[in-house]
Amino acid sequence: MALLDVANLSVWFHTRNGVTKAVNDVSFSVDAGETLAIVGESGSGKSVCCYSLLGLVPMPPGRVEQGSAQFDGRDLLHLPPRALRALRGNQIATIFQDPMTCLNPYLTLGEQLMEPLLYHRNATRKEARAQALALLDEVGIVEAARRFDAYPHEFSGGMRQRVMIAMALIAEPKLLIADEPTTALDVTIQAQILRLIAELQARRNLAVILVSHDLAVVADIADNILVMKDGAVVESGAPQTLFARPQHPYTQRLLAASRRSPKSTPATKPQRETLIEVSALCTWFRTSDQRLVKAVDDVSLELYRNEILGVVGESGSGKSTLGRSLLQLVRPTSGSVRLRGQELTTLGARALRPLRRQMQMIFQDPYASLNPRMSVFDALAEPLLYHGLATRKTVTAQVLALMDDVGLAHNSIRKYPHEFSGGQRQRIAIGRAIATKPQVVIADEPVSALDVTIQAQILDLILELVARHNLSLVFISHDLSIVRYLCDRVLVLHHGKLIESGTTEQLWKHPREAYTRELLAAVPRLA
Amino acid sequence: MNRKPSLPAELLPAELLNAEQGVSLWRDAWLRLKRNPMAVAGGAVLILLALLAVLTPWIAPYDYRAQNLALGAAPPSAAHWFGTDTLGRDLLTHILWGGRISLAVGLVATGVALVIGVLYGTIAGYAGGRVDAAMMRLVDILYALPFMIFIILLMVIFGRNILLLFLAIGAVEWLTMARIVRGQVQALKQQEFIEAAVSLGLSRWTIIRRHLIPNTLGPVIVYTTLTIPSVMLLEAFLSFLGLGIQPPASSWGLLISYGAETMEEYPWLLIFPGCALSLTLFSLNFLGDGLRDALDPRTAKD
Amino acid sequence: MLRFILYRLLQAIPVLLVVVTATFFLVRLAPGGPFSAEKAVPPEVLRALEARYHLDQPLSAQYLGYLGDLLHGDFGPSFRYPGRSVDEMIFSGLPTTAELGLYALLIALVLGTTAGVIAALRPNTAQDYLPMSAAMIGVCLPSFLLGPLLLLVFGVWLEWVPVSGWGNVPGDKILPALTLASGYTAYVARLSRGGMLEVMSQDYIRTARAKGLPEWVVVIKHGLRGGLIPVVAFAGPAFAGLLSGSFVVETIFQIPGLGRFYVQAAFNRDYTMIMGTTVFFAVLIVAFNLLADIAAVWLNPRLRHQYRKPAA
Amino acid sequence: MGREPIRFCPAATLAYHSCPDAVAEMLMRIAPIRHLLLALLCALTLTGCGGRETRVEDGDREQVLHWGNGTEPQELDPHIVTGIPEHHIIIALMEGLVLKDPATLEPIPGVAERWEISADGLEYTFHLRANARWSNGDPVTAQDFSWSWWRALQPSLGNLYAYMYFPIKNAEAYATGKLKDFAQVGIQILGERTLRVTLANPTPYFLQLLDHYSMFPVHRPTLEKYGDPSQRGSDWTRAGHFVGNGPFVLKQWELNKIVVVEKSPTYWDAANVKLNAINYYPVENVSTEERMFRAGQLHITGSVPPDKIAVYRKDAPQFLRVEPYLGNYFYRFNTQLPQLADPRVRRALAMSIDRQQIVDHVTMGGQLPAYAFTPPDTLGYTAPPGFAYDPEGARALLAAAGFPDGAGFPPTELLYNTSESHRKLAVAIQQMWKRELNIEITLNNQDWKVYLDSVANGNYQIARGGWIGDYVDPNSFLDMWVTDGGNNRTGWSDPRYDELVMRLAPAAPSREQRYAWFREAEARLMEAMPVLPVFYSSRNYLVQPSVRGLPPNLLGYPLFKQIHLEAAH
Repeated sequence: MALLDVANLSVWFHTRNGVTKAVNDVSFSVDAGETLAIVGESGSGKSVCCYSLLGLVPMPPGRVEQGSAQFDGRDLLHLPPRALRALRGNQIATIFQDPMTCLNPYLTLGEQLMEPLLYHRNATRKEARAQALALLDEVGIVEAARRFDAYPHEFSGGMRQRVMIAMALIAEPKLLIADEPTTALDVTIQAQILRLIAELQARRNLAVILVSHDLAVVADIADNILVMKDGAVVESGAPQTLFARPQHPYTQRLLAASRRSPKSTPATKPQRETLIEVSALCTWFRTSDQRLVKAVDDVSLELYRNEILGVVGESGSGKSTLGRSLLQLVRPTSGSVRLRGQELTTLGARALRPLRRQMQMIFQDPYASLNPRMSVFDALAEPLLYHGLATRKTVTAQVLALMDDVGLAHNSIRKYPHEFSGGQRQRIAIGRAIATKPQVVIADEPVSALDVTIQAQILDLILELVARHNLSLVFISHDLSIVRYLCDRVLVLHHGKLIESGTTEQLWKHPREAYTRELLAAVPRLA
Repeated sequence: MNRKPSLPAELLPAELLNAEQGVSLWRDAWLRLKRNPMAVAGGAVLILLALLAVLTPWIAPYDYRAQNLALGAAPPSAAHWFGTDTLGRDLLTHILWGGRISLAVGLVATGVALVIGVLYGTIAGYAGGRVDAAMMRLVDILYALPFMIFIILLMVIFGRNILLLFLAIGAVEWLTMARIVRGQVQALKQQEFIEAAVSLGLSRWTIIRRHLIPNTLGPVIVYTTLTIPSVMLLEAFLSFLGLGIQPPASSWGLLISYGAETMEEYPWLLIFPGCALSLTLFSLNFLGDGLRDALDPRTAKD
Repeated sequence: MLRFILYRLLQAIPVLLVVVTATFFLVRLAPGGPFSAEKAVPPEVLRALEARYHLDQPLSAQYLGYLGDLLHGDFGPSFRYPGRSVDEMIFSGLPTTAELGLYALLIALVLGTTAGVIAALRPNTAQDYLPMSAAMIGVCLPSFLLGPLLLLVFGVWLEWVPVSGWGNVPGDKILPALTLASGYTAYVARLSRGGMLEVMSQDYIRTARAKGLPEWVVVIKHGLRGGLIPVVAFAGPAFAGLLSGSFVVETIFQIPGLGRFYVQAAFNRDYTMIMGTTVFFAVLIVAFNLLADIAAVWLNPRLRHQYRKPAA
Repeated sequence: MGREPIRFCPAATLAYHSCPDAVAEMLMRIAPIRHLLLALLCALTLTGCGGRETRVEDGDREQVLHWGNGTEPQELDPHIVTGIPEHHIIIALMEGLVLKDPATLEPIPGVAERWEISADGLEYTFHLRANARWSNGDPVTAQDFSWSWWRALQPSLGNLYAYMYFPIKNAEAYATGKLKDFAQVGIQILGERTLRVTLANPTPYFLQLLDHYSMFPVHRPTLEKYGDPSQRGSDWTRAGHFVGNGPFVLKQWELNKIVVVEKSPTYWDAANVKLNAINYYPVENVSTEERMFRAGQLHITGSVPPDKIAVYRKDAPQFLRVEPYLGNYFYRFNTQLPQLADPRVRRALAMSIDRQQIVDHVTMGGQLPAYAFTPPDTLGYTAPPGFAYDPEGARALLAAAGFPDGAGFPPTELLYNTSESHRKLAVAIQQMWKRELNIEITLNNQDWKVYLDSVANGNYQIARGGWIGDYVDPNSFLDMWVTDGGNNRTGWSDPRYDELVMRLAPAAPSREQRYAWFREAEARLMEAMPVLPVFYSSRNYLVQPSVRGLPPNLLGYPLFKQIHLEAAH
């Protein structure tokens, strides 16, 4: 008998608009010391499957239609709420995807860390604190005692995820459910966190359910893999067999998406016409406590026509600030930015406005970068009408044409951003960026919030649009595998400084700097 | 409750799903509003009240000046459905006539406050820095100036004028509105879609009009529905002081304040105008909630 | 933080100066002097009175004289109550009004937040509609109506509480505080409902639930703090308003507070009293806006780093 | 001794009979479950009679009178204050030469145990009683009066009632600064306890003036201790500082809360003072005051909400007092306006008001319809009616003045100060004018001070006014309408009227002759009608049955030393 034995689990959502079978007849089991990976894209039901075990699915509209989940001899699906609550955080712990939003910003980390002990073990605060400090140490938080009373916002994303892990493990659970624990993190941090989970599992003989959209991520640590699509298991097995002989087309697609090839040699050599010329650009901030942050420090670069230039670096390396400084969304402290010879840094807001048409941006978060109260039509029509690229009569046709360009169905013209998936939203954002027929597009991590399969689609869309519209693209990313797939040249930023640059293949094969090598090593690879 | 991607988004009415025409937020809101029964009921009641107000000169059972001193305050009867006041005037007639004033004041004065407050708050919040500090200190100053003196001066300088009343009330009520909107805008302007709008090359005014203001509507509508009752009661207070309407004309606020004085002796003088006011406010509230939800394409939130 | 407070206090100086100046000249523009009465005042008496209060001097001299006194904390003598100074009257009424305002604020916060939280836990059900409708009634019932109504029921009919007074008999503070709080309670209820709805849909609430915390801990400890932020932004200016708006309640319940002076001074054209209460009120507004901002920072640790002192 | 205080519960009687009745009536129309609700209401009201002793019951036992006193006293300095609430407190704390019998308003001895009046009525000699004492034990002397009156006449003090002294020879000249030497004012100290006052004219009501607080003595050492006696702003009137010579001493004065006076041991007639203390409550809101009375917190109120009078009259008449009052209610005409310049128009407006209806159904407080200006039986003077309610005649007059059936009558505005009762009356009269004369009068209300300013500057068309006599004599009502009189404000002027009131009446050899001059004057006033009398005032207030020794009088004047409390059996 395994630690957790799930049989024929079905969870359906009953809404006014009908029934959605989020999880349909799923069975699996996991034993102590084992890792089960559930892989699938957003909406495949992998998260609902886990949350239903914990009673965290909102009911209504959700309902467990059938099945059983034997955990330690008890059926989780039929436990009264109080008994289930006693198990949660105690026997079964959870790590969530986004450590930025999953920690309570109003409570200290220490307080949140101690809570499972205080409520499940009736520990005194003193005991709980001692135990929490020891655990923080174990998950690699240095100076834990000093930072015990710090608030989440004072920590980086990786640190927060370590805290989340500590919080999950503090009550010494038997089963750990990790729902996309690394998706929101940089590749380098991702590797560290995965290693940490593996270590802790070995040390404590944990059962782990690892939920992810990326096969590459789970490849190394999973004992068993479950591939889900549309609420059902399409394939399962050990990684070796699964990777070697994927049976289901969906699994094959997932694998393909995770195995990115280097960029094929461009059909046309980029012309050596300089579009943007940046020299000695510095963008410094003074925080309100008067500390000086040199977000971009003495960076010089050129962007040529029809080129895709990658900018890589970790969070905080200044790559986003560089992108915004190019567009004058953030005013640089010194240095110059020239768009086809026109100096931008000295222009006033009004004078810049007509030039903005030629330089557009695609933002990382397709949720935040679209006005929630503007329909697709509004969002796409606005730049067209504002810049006089369309008239009231032609605007609908032009918007529809743009939607064709970015692969959105015509009947979604009146929908609002929240009605779309992340990938579709990014398509809208891309459509908005190319609506003004720009020459330069700056894409700031446009796919890092998306599932791998969607990432592939969006990247292909970008490549296609670059070719079709003769765009020059600055592509900002922390993921070298994507950069390799997409870019002609790459710049590496570290602490605001440009430390290395070169063509993509050159950099990939012969990195000069240790930091670049570190970045490369962190990229998860499928065997 | 956590919202997961697997939960299908609140689906739109069928006519929207299949359309390939772009329409404005307002038209969409209207279509959504029509599907909210409480909001529709609220709106229907308001339209009915507005209709009654417009038709009052023809449907009021009595001349609003007609007195019957000998009758005095009489409880509801067949001749006077809502009873009569202490001068023997028909209460129903006065509620009908008073509705004209109260509805007009409620809507116009709140409208004035809404326009000034939203614009001022948005500009202050969006500009930030010194401009914001200066603008908000001006709000502080206006808060602090003695209201009574302000009213007395208005009365003396401009005489009695119903438009003046609207202005005076609007001039007071916009302050809080401006504060609320400013807070909203400060949070909104950090969001990426504003940055996106800047990078599209939109002018500041366009950004304020198209991107900021529509996103402040939720709290603004909630506050507006709370403002209308206080505006109506403020009207009564100012009319009592002599700024505003003069007897024998009346308003709901005035009727209620007179009714409050005699609630023990002649409760109907309080109950009926009170019901009229409450009915309006509840309708407004339901309509406001519906409107707020309709204007927010995402799921309903307060 | 200290820098921030100092900066805001510095801003208060021009605010107060403008308020003082504007009020000083506005009150003198209003027709009807402080000494007019139904029975005609003989001209020689009027002259004597004006000389006594320096009203016969040029306006500029009066203004500068007033500013000078103000710097010494001297609001001058009341015109209406010749034996009393404005300072004395303000400080005699202040403790009562402050106490009343404080109770009302507490009631508004406790009742309003409770109603808002209850409503937000099950939006669009009876559990939501009921407290929110009650809140709406709270807005509809102005204090000049609610006060007498409560008094009639609990004071006159049931005789549970006295019908007037403040601090004479235990229990006589309940009704005034309730009356003053009613409108504000409604606002707080709506605001906290909105705030809680927002917060309870956050990811960290799911985390708290996944930790197996009892639901009340989830709501109170993890939810309430964030949900209260809009309430705090409202409560600062509202409390200043509560103090000045207590006029009606003080009159109905026969409470010796400050609110009555604030309103009556204007009607009596008691220039010094108008100035005194207005300056005092302006100080309150500045102070409470500042307090609300500080409270917001206290509630929301993310704002704290903005105000932290630079490390040495 | 050992008598159990008998509980008296006005709340139950009243509440049961009045309000729930109205509510019940309501319910019967709208609710089928009325019996249940009625029962519930009755249960609610009847629970009223349990529990603790009320303040009134406690007061009855302790002889402490709880007095509803209107507003917070502005001051307690008799030479500065002007209001009725201050009056009620000061007459408990101080005493003039002469008191009034509260039943007849005839002068009775106060500090002066007797006095002589010269045959020509110009010289008054007062003999002060030997046992008159200040509350600190000092004797009250003729010097005290002389100094106090000197002080009251100091221009710098801004005494609004300085004109009360003007019958005294040269007092007016001194008070207005025309005369610098106080010795020439007709006040002479003939001895420690003898004071002679010389008048400019024989003034039949002079003894009454001596009971006005503006002529009360003040304690010189105390005033000089706390500041300049000739300036305002001294705090000698605070509890602990105050030294008076009345039956009570000031114990406590808390702003907007309470004034407490206690029986004075040094008062010459202390043996006859029955109350141990009086608590004055500054209750501005009449509804609050009425609730306090009903809940047993007050022995006596200053007024009754007009809408409650009928209820009390019907259900609890034992509490209600309705008494005539030395005051009237009128509308001033701005006689400078073209449409109001014609006396026929003014008389038409006066004759078209049905005053009986107004006092019966609008004011409802026992007021009397007024067809002349001076209230009837003012010290034996009753003016003949100057006109009658005659809509027909009014229409004829208006037509004769050029406005047949109101045609062409310009829009005219009636001004009143902000108040519910003024509003109600104005609305009723507006409608009567519309009905009888077919003229449109608009209403305008202004804040009190703005209204005063408008009326004083003639910036009105028709304005509401009211007058309360300072003393019981027709002069108090008639001398205000002389040409350019400070309180005239109508622009009306009649040389014969001035002569009658200013010259002939003061010098009249007999009361009959004097009243005859007044009657002629008043007839001229009503003929010209610069002022439209509406009604003669009344005082409506509530008194607990335990209050004794409070007879009705025209001035609403209580003699506190006669009042005592006797709990009902």
